[in-house]
Amino acid sequence: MMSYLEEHYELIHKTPRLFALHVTREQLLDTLHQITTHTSFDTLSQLTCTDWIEEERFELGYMLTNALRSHNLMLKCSIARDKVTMPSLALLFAQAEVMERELHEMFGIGFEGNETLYDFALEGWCDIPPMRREFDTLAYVNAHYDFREGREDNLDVKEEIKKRKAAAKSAKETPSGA
Amino acid sequence: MDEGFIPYQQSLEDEEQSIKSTQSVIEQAIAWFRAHSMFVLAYGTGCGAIEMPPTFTSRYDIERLGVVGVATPRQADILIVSGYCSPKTLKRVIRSYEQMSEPKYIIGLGSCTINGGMYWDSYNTIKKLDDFLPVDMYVNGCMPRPEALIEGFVKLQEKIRANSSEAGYIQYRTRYAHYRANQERLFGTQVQPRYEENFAGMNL
Amino acid sequence: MERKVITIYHGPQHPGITGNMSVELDLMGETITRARTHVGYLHRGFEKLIERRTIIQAFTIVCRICVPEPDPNEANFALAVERLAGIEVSERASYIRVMVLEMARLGAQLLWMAGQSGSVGLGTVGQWSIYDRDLILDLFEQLTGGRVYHMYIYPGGVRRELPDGFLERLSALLDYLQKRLDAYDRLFFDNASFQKRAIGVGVVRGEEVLRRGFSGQVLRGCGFARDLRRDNPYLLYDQLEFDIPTQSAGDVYARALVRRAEMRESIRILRQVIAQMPEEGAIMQKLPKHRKFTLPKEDTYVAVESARGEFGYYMAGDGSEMIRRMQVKGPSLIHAFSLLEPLLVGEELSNVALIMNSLGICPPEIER
Amino acid sequence: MLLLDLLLMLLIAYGFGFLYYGLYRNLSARVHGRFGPSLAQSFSDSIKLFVKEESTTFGWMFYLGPVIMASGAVLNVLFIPFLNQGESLQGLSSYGNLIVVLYLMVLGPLGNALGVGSSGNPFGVMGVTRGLTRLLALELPFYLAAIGVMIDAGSADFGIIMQAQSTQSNMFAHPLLFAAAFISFLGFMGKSPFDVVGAPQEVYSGPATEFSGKFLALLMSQSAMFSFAKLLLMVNLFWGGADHLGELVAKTFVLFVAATFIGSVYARFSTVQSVEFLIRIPTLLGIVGLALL
Amino acid sequence: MKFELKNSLAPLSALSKIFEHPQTLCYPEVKSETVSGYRGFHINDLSTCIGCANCQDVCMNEAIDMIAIDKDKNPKNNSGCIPRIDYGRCCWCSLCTDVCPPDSLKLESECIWADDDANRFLYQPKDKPC
Repeated sequence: MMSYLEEHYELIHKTPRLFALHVTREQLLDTLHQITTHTSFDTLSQLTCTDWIEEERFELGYMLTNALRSHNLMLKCSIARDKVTMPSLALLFAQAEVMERELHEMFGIGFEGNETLYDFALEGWCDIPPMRREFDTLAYVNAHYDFREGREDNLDVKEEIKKRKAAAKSAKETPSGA
Repeated sequence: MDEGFIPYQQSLEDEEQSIKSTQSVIEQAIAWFRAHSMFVLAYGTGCGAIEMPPTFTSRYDIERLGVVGVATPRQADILIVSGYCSPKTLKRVIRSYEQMSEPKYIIGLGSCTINGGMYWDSYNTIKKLDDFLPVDMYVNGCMPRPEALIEGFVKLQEKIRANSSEAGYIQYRTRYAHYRANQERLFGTQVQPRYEENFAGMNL
Repeated sequence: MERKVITIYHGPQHPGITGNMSVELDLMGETITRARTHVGYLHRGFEKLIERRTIIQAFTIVCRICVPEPDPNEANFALAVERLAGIEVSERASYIRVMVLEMARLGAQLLWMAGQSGSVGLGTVGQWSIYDRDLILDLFEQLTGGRVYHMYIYPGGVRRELPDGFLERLSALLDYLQKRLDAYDRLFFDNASFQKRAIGVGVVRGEEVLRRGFSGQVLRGCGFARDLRRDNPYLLYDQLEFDIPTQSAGDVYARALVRRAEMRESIRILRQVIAQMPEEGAIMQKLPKHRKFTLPKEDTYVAVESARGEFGYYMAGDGSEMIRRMQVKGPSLIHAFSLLEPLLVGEELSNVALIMNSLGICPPEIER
Repeated sequence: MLLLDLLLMLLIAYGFGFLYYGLYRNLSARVHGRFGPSLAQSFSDSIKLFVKEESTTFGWMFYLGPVIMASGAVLNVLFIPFLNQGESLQGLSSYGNLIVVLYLMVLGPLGNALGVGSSGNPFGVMGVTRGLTRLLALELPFYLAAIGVMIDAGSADFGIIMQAQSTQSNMFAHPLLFAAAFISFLGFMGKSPFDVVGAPQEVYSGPATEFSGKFLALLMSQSAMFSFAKLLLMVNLFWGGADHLGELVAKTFVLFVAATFIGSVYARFSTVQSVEFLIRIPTLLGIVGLALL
Repeated sequence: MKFELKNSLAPLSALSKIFEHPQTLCYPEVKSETVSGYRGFHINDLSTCIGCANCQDVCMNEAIDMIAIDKDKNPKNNSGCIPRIDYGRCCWCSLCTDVCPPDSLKLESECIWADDDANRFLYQPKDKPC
């Protein structure tokens, strides 16, 4: 099982049972097809997306596992952060349909061929997709909700220490000066 | 602010004493029956729903106090909002609360209903439950123990027996504009059926 | 004659739902023609909150992801952080972690039994099993200081030493639970009316069951002995011997029998842990201050076998003290959509609660 | 004099109905291993519901539904004699016989269907259709047993039926007929495994989904009196009636405890399964019982 | 499905439970004894608290406010502030008690409180020597 992957792709050995390999958006479908036919990695167990905002890319992770559930293979595919759609795997794996619906709602990635991209968790959401790094959740909260009053008498400990030191120092000088 | 919690007990007793003198015997009897037979709506809105099975089954057995879970809002008196509440859940909670027949009460479990709890900076949870619904009793904890939940019911029973005039359901009618404004701020204007049509005729 | 189809919501407010989610059913009479699952009622945006918290702060929020069984989340989070940061955990701490995971699994199976028997109207089983689960929570209270949310499995070990006399109380509880399981066999698993309701309902069979990513009792119910504790061992499961119970029928009753045997396996594992637990060994590694505890620019995937199936964590660090990205995939994400919706078509309305409990669908882990 | 007798019977049925309902909650609580509420809990529940305001009404038919059900329950109580001889507590049994009572038992589900039908709540309608299909299957063994008792006593009148059992009550004389009647009695009392009508995990509480406040209180009271009437019917047909009130309470209590305990340890059949079960075994028992008469 | 008599009568064995004593903890009448080490309400020993706000820094719920104290209990308390916990935010994770340098902030096992006024949940930890 490992031999096929070794020669055809440059494999990264993360742990004895976890491997990773990079693939571009165009090669994704036929790499998946090759892997599922030639090796026993035939189950998609997770579809992840990491937002590397400073490198201007989304890194999609297709987590494959074999029929014996003993090894995991991570297919990592980097795409631009907007206006790029991915091919949908809903026909290859039935479970991919919901995962793609979640990523579509949370990151705004389009998946061609997946008709059920309606809302997954948020109802009537009219802001940018919330899991993108540029979405600031605290700003959204301060705009839409307000907190309970009664906590305004919070003091910043550092100023207090400085104030007390200044007061202590001035107290020491005034008796000498007076 | 002295230490710990202000002793809640005697503040309720003297309130009860002052009200008891004005209530007639029948009103006290009705309030007693209302306090000793509470139907809770079977709706686990948040993660506090995990502490309701031990409370309603044989370990803590809240049926000793006359509390029973019922299936539909029509038959329920009490709605337990157990923990955090996302706007999607809040719409269903408000709809269920408005379907319940009066007198109805709300118990807010955990710190998420008071000031946002540990999801205070989450974009999808409400921070103060009493912006949107009149809460009659808060139970403290994350997640409150079954004993704390029973303590909440015991204190709610005292409050029901005190038959105080600013109970939750009366406030929902009198200050409905305040609640409605907060709800519309979150959901937009045309979502909910306007609750006040069916109490338009009543004397508030 | 055109049959009238009405759409009802087996909605979020329903005594027969396993949490806060809803299934939209198109009914012809009482037979379901189409089912669609709606979630999102419990979405709190965990992964967004974690990007605003340092690692030790994120540790406390992780156990709130799945309410019936919080401990696999804590174990997953700790294992992933330890793999990325390269922290070694002592053997005694690993044994304590295995003990906590198996106790949580027993509690979750007892809670499942309450839900499953409630869906067929057997209230007595639920009353007994939630009482027995509460005895386990009492032990958790003494061990970790919390009933449901333990916040105990810390990256680098566990937070507290075992209270004295804890292992004796645990083995006493195991003997008590062993007797209780026989009482449950008579009342619930061998109950003729439960068998009549459960046999032949919600059948999951076929070869492509593996390809569709199912896990836990759904696989073990139709003959595939898949369990991450033995296939892809983590913590100390390769040093403990236990077997993976399977059934072949693949229906609700088969999954119930699998869970019945798994409860006895958990008791067997816990007995081995009590016997082999080393006396000394640091239970906690020294970690830097929480503002200076950073993860390298690396990513990894860790999976733990929870009471309902495979719980996978993808975690990526980016050199700062905050986690760049953590994505959680619970078993219910796959079971509630690509398995429940086709399974309900053609079923009676009275079997919806039965099947949902049998698949172990727990909504908070679907949309987090 | 008759009016006083009727009022006394209604009071006894109302009191014992709620006492048994409270006892049911206590006994099943003890099987669960907990204390359960006080005996008068169900009574205070219904009083609380009386003083509550209904949230919605769906026209006058919605009002009439519970009224018809309550009238069915009340007539049932009045047409079944409490004691097997003597003047008091005979009610209207001299004007009617077993066949009238069997007919009146259908009045309840009919009122239910009318009231819930007007509310249009899909779960309520589903609960009612379940109730009617289950009633069809329940009546089959019960009527066979009733016919057997009538043939054995030679008449449909309660007095004669109870006289015929003075030597040996039907329960021991015709055990098969009693078994068939007892199984369908479980269904009439709404005990598991036949309590599919108002299954909360499936159809929200079935027919009672839309009723709130005073309707619910009326439903609770009529179902308490109706269950007492059914207990009474079983005692009169199969246990030779009762000479005085104490014996009546003892016999109904035994039957009630048996029904409660069976109800709390069996899972619930689905509608189709309960109909299939009732057509096979209880009906077979009834037919064989009839043959052996 | 053939009709097994054994399975139909097996559940009746459950009725033996009525002879055992009920297993309920009757809370309002019988207060169950609290477990030592249970994470309940905060207590803060003002004689050792140095007002360093480590607890405020580690608390991700921002539940802890440092407020000025009137009577100066601890001479070494150089910021003159002590922590006050907002129980509408706290999740009882006890990270604050782990990072407290003088170990003055602790959690007692008392944890039951219900109140109908939400503003009463700003909790001033009791001053108990631990």
